[in-house]
Amino acid sequence: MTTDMKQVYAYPDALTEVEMRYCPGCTHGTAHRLVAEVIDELGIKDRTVTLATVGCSVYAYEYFDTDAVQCSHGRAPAVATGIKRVQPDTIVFAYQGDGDLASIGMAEIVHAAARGENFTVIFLNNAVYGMTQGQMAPTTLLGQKTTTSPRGRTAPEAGFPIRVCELLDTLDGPAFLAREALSTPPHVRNAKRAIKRAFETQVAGLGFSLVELLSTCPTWWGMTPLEAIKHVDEQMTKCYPIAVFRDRLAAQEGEQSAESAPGEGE
Amino acid sequence: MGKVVIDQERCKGCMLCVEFCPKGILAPAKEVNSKGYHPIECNDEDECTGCATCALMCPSVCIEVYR
Amino acid sequence: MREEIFLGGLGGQGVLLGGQMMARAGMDAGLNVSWFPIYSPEVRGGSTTCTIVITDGRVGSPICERPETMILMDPVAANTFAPQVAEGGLLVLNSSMIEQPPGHEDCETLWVPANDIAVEIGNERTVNMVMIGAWAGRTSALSIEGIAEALQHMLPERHHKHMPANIAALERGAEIGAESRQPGG
Amino acid sequence: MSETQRTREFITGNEATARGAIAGGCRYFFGYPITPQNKIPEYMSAHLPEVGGVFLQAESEVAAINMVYGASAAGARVMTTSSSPGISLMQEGLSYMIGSELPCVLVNMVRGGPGLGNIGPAQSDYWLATRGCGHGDGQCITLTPNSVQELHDFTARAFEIADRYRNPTMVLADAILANMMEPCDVLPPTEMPPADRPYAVGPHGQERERNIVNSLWVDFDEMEEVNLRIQERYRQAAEEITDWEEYGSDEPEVLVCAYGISSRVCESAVDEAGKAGVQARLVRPKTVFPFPSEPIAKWAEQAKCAVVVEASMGQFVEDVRLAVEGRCPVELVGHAGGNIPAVSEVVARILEMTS
Repeated sequence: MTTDMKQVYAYPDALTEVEMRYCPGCTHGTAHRLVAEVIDELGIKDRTVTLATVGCSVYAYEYFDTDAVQCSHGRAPAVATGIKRVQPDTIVFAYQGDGDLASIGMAEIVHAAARGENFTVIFLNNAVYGMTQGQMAPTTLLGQKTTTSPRGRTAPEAGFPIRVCELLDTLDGPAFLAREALSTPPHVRNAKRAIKRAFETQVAGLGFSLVELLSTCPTWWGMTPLEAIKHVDEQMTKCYPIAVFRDRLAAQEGEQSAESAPGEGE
Repeated sequence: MGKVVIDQERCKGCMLCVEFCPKGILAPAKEVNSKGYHPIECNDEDECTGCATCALMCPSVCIEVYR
Repeated sequence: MREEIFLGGLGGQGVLLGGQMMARAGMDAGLNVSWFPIYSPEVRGGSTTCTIVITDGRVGSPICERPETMILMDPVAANTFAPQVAEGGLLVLNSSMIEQPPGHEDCETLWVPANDIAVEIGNERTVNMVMIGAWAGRTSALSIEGIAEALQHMLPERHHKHMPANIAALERGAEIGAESRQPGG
Repeated sequence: MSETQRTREFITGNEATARGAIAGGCRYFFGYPITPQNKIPEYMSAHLPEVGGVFLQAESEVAAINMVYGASAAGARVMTTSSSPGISLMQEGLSYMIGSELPCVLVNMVRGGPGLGNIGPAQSDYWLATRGCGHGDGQCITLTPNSVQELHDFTARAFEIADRYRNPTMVLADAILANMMEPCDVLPPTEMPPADRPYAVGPHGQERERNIVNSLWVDFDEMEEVNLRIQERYRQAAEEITDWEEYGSDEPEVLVCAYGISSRVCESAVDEAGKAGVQARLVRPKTVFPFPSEPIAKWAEQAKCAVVVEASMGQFVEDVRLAVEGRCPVELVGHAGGNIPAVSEVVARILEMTS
């Protein structure tokens, strides 16, 4: 039926055939697909190790068709450190949620970033604990109702949301930091660009890279998938502005192109 | 001229592709699939340009696009 | 043979190094040895002790409840530890700092003016060597040459310039120890 | 390991441990400072790079054991060392390593507890080692040296044991053994042949199926299968590496049981008791998991009683009681908090039990 047509969008090679167990409209699936596409485009599948963490994405090792290590809650950056110190040329990425990364694993992410460990973190921020049924996350917005902030998060009770990119941006170690949203086609395209940049940063050996992806949790937000992406665009981005915070690869490329530019110098 | 192939069993009917299809030619099926979701179908194949926006937005990774 | 020796003094008096040197000398003489430190949480100053076992049999416990020999270099160590010396044991006491004879009736005491001798030698950090030399001279458990050689092994290269003073201190101590073996000494 | 190239040196237990690790093929060390074992990471930071290895000071013991997990998943011979409170923090990571069937070596220089405790010697992490190692049905294979030489040799050997049974292996010692100096016939750094680790993650091209290091098994039967495999390895280890030493009379009235530093005290106590006219035999486990029940049962058959000596309040004695199985009364001489049992006390108890 399609013999005369060219396939322009195919199922990524870096994903297994296993059907993802995410709720309808949950953008974990989008993030997985983007990461897999980047792995395919860079041709690094056979030297990539996926670090699955604790949270809804606990089965990431079943979805990504790469070697994988399942990590205890919050410790993926330490596990990644161990792998990379043994195998510097292996491409390692940790797929962490907001509870895993910004709550229980805050020490590990900050120190791995500070050391400039050469691996990539894909950080899904959906402002809620999905797997354990909708409790408050460190990134839950003020006023947001969760099953452990039933009247809405208030600062006196539960403090303020944590901005991970901004926090890590105070460190010298990271080489690439960006926040994107998985809400609309342009944002999703940018998200993929950022993910690719992060992996390229690692391939170039420049150090720690992290992409924060503003994501949805229709189930525990009590919204339809469409309402949820609208919520990302209209509410989450107010607290978590979309930006590329750091891109040392670009800085390096700038230098190189300056060096190779004809007519420059003496 | 394009064509979308939506895996009816993997589709969870989340409607993100429907929302962003520039031609407005995607819609949920009347029937449910084995998981109880109304999978998305293309109801006017001639209109499809193969722009792949639907696949870009699909969290279930169940859309293939040809052009 | 089995020698159980307890060293006690102030941090900085070379208690730990002195003990290590004795044990090392024992090892070099083909004997079984152990050295075990206890020190207060302060890195400098405060009470410092260590225990050495030198034996031709099994060392067994590296900790001695009633050591046969105690080499004590300051009044606090003397007051605290001297009563624990074994019955019929030997106290080697630094008479430059310790005035009252501590310990108990049933032990021998060898007084050594270690600080004074160290000053005479011209290196006040050799107090431990004078004390240990005195013990060696008294008991002949280890030779002065063996102890000096052990020290040479343990001292970092940059401190080897102090070896002559240390050897002099060991020898002066040994003379005092040997004299004390004479009847009426 | 090159037995012929040993050199005799006078070194601390900590240094002997570090050098044993390098002799055992350890090339990766992740750890966090805690007294009384700091000389180990210090030694490793200075000397691992000399043999092409990597030392990294982690931000915590929690991170350290997870770095060990990652390095082991990548196929490395890897170690961490700590002392009691730090080992507590590593429990979850150890459980993950057991569940994922990964080897590593860890050394615990036990200090006085509970809580922050003190930096004195203790044996109160016996349960932590032999019952603990995190949640679930898993344990650390546990070696119990009682001298500087054994710290060196056991640590070197622990890497081979950990590899063979794909399980964390702990060298369980204490603050005295860590700090004391004794002669040690030191092994040279070993050139490690590339280990055969078909389970390790890393670059593989098209040469094999993908490897997944994982301890998540939602299906009960699958999870039980993993457990049975782990238990089978423990059974094998019991057959192959259970080790102990005996000392004293062949016709004992009293069986004395102790491990580690307490066994050194008991050697002296057995001698002293003999002088006082009571024949005693010391059975001193060199491994406590697997536990040498056989010799203990055998001597308990002949002895009037057993005296168990430990620098804890009745942990090790439980395993002795399980081995003795009521053949004779079992008495505990225990101390805690940095104090260790004295020779005189053990002798007194031996004499009291036989009078």
